[in-house]
Amino acid sequence: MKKIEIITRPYKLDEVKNALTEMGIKGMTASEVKGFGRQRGHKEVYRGAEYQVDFVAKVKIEVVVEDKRLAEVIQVVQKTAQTGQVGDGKIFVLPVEDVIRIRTGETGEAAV
Amino acid sequence: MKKIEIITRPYKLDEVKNALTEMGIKGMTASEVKGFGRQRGHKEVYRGAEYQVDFVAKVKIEVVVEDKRLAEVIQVVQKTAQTGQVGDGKIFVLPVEDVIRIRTGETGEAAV
Amino acid sequence: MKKIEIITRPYKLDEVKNALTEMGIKGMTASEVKGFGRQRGHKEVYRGAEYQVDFVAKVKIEVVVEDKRLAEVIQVVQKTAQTGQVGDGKIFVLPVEDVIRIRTGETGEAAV
Amino acid sequence: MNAVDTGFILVCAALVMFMTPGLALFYGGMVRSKNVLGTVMHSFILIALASVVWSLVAYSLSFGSSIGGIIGGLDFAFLRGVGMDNGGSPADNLPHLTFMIFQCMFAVITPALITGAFAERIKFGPFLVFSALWVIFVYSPMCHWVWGGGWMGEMGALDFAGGAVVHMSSAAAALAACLVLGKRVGHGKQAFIPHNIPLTVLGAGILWFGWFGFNAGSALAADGIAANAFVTTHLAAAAAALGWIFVEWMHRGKPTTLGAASGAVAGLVAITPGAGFVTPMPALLIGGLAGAICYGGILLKSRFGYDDSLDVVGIHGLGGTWGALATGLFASIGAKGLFYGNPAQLWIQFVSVVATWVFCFVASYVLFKTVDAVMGLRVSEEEEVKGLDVSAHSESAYQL
Amino acid sequence: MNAVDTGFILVCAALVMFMTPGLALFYGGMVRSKNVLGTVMHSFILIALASVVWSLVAYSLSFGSSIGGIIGGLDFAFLRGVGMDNGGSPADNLPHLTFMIFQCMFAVITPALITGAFAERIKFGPFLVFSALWVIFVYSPMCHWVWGGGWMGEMGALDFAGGAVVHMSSAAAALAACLVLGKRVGHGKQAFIPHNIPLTVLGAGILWFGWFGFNAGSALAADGIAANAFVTTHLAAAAAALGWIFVEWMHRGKPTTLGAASGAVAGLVAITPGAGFVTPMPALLIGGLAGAICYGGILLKSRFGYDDSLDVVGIHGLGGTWGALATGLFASIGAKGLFYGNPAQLWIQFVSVVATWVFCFVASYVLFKTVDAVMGLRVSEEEEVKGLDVSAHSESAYQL
Amino acid sequence: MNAVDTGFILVCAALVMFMTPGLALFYGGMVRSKNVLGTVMHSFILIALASVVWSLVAYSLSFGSSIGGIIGGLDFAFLRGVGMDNGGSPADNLPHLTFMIFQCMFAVITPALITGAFAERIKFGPFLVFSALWVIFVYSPMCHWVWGGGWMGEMGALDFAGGAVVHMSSAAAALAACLVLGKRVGHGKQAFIPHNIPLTVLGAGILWFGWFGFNAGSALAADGIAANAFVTTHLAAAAAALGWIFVEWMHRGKPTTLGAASGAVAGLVAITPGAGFVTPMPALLIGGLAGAICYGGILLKSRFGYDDSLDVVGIHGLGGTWGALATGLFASIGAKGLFYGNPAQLWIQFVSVVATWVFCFVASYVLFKTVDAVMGLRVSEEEEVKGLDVSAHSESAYQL
Ligand SMILES: Nc1ncnc2c1ncn2[C@@H]1O[C@H](COP(=O)(O)OP(=O)(O)O)[C@@H](O)[C@H]1O
Ligand SMILES: Nc1ncnc2c1ncn2[C@@H]1O[C@H](COP(=O)(O)OP(=O)(O)O)[C@@H](O)[C@H]1O
Ligand SMILES: Nc1ncnc2c1ncn2[C@@H]1O[C@H](COP(=O)(O)OP(=O)(O)O)[C@@H](O)[C@H]1O
Repeated sequence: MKKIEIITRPYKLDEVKNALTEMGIKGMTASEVKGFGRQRGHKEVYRGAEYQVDFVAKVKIEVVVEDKRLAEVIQVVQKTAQTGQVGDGKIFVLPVEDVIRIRTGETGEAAV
Repeated sequence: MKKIEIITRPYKLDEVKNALTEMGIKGMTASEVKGFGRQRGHKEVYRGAEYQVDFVAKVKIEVVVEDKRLAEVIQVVQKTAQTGQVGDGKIFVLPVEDVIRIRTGETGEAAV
Repeated sequence: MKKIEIITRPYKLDEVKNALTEMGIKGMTASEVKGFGRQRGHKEVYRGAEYQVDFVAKVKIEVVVEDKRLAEVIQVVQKTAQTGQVGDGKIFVLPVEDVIRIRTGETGEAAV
Repeated sequence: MNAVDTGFILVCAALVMFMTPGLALFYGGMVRSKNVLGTVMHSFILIALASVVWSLVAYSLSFGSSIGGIIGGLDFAFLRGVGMDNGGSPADNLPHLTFMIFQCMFAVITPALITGAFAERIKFGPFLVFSALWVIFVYSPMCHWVWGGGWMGEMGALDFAGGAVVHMSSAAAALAACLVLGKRVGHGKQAFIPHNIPLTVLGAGILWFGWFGFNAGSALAADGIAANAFVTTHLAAAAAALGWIFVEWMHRGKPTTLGAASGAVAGLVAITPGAGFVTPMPALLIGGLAGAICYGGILLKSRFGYDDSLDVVGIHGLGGTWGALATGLFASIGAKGLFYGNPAQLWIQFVSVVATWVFCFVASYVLFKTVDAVMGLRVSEEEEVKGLDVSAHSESAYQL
Repeated sequence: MNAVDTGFILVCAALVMFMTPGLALFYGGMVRSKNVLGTVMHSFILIALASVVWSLVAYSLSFGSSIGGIIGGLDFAFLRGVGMDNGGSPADNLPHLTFMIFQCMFAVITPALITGAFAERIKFGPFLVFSALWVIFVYSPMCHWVWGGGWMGEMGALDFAGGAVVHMSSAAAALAACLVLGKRVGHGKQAFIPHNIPLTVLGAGILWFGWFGFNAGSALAADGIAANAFVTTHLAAAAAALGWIFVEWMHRGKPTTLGAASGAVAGLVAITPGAGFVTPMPALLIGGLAGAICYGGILLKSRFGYDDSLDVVGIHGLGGTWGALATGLFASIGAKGLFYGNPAQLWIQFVSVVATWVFCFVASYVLFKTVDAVMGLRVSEEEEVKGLDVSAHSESAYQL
Repeated sequence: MNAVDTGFILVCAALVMFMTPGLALFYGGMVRSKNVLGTVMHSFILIALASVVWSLVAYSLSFGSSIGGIIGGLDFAFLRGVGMDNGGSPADNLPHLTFMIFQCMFAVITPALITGAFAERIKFGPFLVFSALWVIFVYSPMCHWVWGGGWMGEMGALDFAGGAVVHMSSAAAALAACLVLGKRVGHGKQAFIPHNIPLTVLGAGILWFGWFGFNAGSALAADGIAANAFVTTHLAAAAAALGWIFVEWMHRGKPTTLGAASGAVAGLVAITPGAGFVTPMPALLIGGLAGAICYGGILLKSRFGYDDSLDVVGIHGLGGTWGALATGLFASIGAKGLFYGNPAQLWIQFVSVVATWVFCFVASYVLFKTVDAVMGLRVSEEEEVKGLDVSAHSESAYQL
């Protein structure tokens, strides 16, 4: 199995979730993160003092999938999250050695 | 070494932490995440407009352990976090190639 | 490619980011986490009732880098984030199988 | 000149002033967190801007000697002759300055109410220009017509504390804003959910508190009329909060906190024109129905498809209109409405409602279009997506 | 009728009204974030509900012509005959409506105080029913007994602004609530930590501010008694905040912000019955001790093992009781206490304390049990774990 | 004795009291989230501490019979002889207690203002000791000099509501604090960004609201002077908010919400000494310039390199000084300034400014040094990094 980590724009979360759900993915986990990259941050000013804020709000979506769905999922996510503007984000693929469903104790692909 | 990612109910955090501490685990890292899965979300209504909230508050606990403790840790976590209700969450096991303790520069198992 | 997960003190975020940027790293992702470890937490008291808070605020920085930069990055991060006090945190190295840039569809090292 | 009334009205003026920071929070809690400062700023800076404009010229246009019942003269421009005694004061029990500053607070909150309609997408500079012009060209005439010796008051229209002057006028401008500015990016697709409802409830609490100054103070004296206005205000707000949550409970299955707060405001709006003219039991009815009517009005919004971000039309427009007509039905103190044998009053109220909506809508629309043509009203899509806090003010609201 | 007093009491009524939104925040900040709206809603909706009930019937039960010193008649039901002049007004310097609305605000905050006891676990509908019944069957008689010509006042019990009527009565109901509803899920196992202490401090600030209207306004005139009550109120709150943090500093090693805010409220509670009867230096003492006593009372809670979520019994029960007895010790203005040669007063105070606790506890217990039997008071465990904001109101407080 | 003024001043006292919780939020929003409770606590506990000190001794030192124009005698210690009638009252239209408590609120907020300078790094115990001493040894003499029959008032210095007594005195102490305590850990390296600007705006709104009590109440009567002070207060605040954002818009490219709030406070500060002496149009000017001056003053801070956490010197020091001098320029009511043909007044104002700064700075510096020597003022680096909420109060502000 693989873990797919998607880092993208916060307002894309719902679209990505829907796209994944439609293709039969049953679960995923999202969190708020701050990204640094080619997309520029912004300036903030408090009582005349300037601060450069380099981190931009992003969302991280983690989905564990069976190996055979990997390519398909990547393709759908990439299409859904893409706007073509700098800052669309990345997809990272990591190996997963095992999965356990806490409720039932099932392991492996059955647990996803 | 392995990284164990536990995604479970927020109020289970303390119990899991205690269970792991009791078996001699020295460190872990937790974060707030939002989960989507079989457990249903809820409806929210603002000034007559309905919104479906599909993500449910979850906690993610990350623990890096030596390979030999893996099975034991998984078992304890699974027992502790289990309620038997949908939404208990998952345990993912990922390979870790190296660990460095920032304070001392120790690496590998000594650094965990 | 490798994913480097750095867990360290929140106020070190900017310094680490700057150090990495200087050595040519183009992107990274940060998030707020709560750490449990050798560093002790603190006591809180509300209307006479004491609570022990074991988790300490930490920041997690995730950077995906080409294999050849791994050692260098680790070294720089370790030096920058180090204070020598308990609680400096850890660096975890995980294997990454693929990277996709959402904007362009580039994959592999080109996408980092 | 009367010291009791002087002290009382000064305190009421302070209460009314406090409403606008309250409104800032009421509105600020309802937007997304990336726009909270932009939204709060709208109300807050209007305390400043509208007060300065008022003191320089708008007070005089409102209460200067009437030019044909249409507008006040410039006699009091720059507060010339507005002093510590009652010389020239429209209320001769009050120092002229006291009367002026009490009225000032109304000229502050009225344009602030409009800001709920264009929240999350207007440019700051043009907003300031529009608001200053609006106080001069829309608020001042309306105020003059009703309270400054103008035709509407002369006609016998009853507007105790500003159903037309404050609520319908701002709602008509809000409607114009929606038409001119269009919808927010993502409207109808993304969820636009209030980011901090406790802030909104706090705002509602402050508004309710300040409204006692608004309505009881409009008696311009510490007398039985003030007491009656105080009571009707409170009971209408109470009934409206219950009315709103009752209706939404039936409709959506749950009573909401935001609904209770919104309902209370709807009731306060609805009782405003009649506070000193109706007795407490009719006030309960006016309020209870206001809760239901405004809830319904907000539902209609999506039908018509315009994007009135924070429901200015639904609450202030419908609430104010209902209140003005209800005054024509229930008035029994110092005037008589339909139910007390005077159908003519309802007709007068109706005329005043129509005139107010038409004038304020048209004038506001023209102002918006003009400012838009000259300066551009709307922020760029990129700025809107980033949020106004950062893009217009270089600030972030929270670093929790 | 007196214009000065009319204006003053209207302003005081506004201040007292503002206390309940303040209480909403004070309580709201102390619960977990999943229950903040549910908690805020309790207080907020009571402004609405209790006011309506008050105007329809409870005012009359409290201040209508006394039926045997037990309860008021229905003379003023639906505010019949309660008008803009002082006809029928218990305070003949005030328009009857002014007196009525000032009292209304007390009938609002009293049931709102109770809500701290059952926060985070009560069903909303049954809560509304209970509260309405409680205002009618518990608050109204208490109010009548003390201020409406009933037996307790006739006996000579001193209760300047509501030690018995407001604080002990709500605390007795709170105790009944704890017994009937039981503990929150996870009580004693999980940490129930305040989610937003700045909100609580803001609430305490608003309460302190509004309490000037509560206590000084209870003089029902802008006179020296009002001035004295104002001063004793302020000094007691000040001393109690210091007293509380001093005791906790000794006990737990640190003075806390929540402690300072809680202490201030404890002092305000304790001075309420005596505000117009004692002089400033005794007020310092009453307050300082109140801080210590209420801190101790809260510690006792875990001994007894009941779950009074936000310490209504500890603060309002103990504070109110101590204040009532202290009035019997220190009264020197318009009445004399033990230390001024009149031990009988202490006895009278003692009797009033016991009678208040017994009556209010029993009556509240019966009401809770009845509503529970008919509608069920407690939310399901699933709803409780999810939090009342979502499960009872379909809302989330924050989207920061 | 006058009932109207009694009622009015009691209400004003309540308004002034409310300013300090407002200040707690104004300041609390500007610090980092780990220090919000520590910061809020400073202001909140001073309501308690300063009030107790005031009632025991400081009121008497301020308003007791003058000992050579330097300090008041102990006639009123423990409020002896301060009663419900006007016996001994400096304002014979008011119950002595009314005058005392109104003044008390000034003695509360003044030390609270200082806390902005040493926020995020002072120990709590020593802070309490310093503050109590400061009220006795710095505030009381200043108050006596200006309002209690002391030399500064006798000299003819104009200070309507506390430019010297409140704002310059606290700013001078703030400057001393910066010198004695040094910079915060990480100052100049890390970003010290406000953690909750809506909280700060709310605080500013409460301050503005309460300031009506502060300035209009300083007329000590509900009369035309009060009306004038009310109007000048409002217009100066309005103009200053606009002035500040205008200057920063030019300088940094954007107008900020924090700037609008800061500007309003700067304007309120600047009009304080002259509120009852100048007319509305000069008030606009005084305010508008105050916004620009204080913005500039804050920029200077980094030049001098001291760490005045929340800009007490920049806003209260510069604003108060400018206001005092401006009073010497623009006074026209009950006194004449330079522009009304009396250059001597400007000189007198100048002398009072210099004397205030010198005395308050030196005395505060000595006090800080003494407390530091005895108890140590500064928290350890570890505690500072952890944040004062946890390290000094064992609390966390938020569990959102
Ligand atoms: N090497 C990296 N490791 C981890 N996260 C990265 C890396 N590079 C980029 N990111 C994440 O991806 C986000 C988008 O990257 P950016 O360079 O701004 O735009 P784009 O993906 O369009 O090239 C960043 O904000 C950051 O969160
Ligand atoms: N494929 C997946 N990848 C990542 N996270 C998942 C995946 N499936 C489930 N999760 C996480 O686990 C949580 C619980 O899953 P759910 O299906 O609701 O219940 P259960 O684990 O009892 O079957 C989800 O809320 C989500 O955070
Ligand atoms: N085995 C582990 N797995 C995951 N995170 C860990 C582990 N051990 C430590 N951490 C993280 O590293 C942080 C620092 O560890 P700690 O033991 O306190 O200090 P040090 O790194 O100086 O030895 C912890 O707060 C926790 O977030």
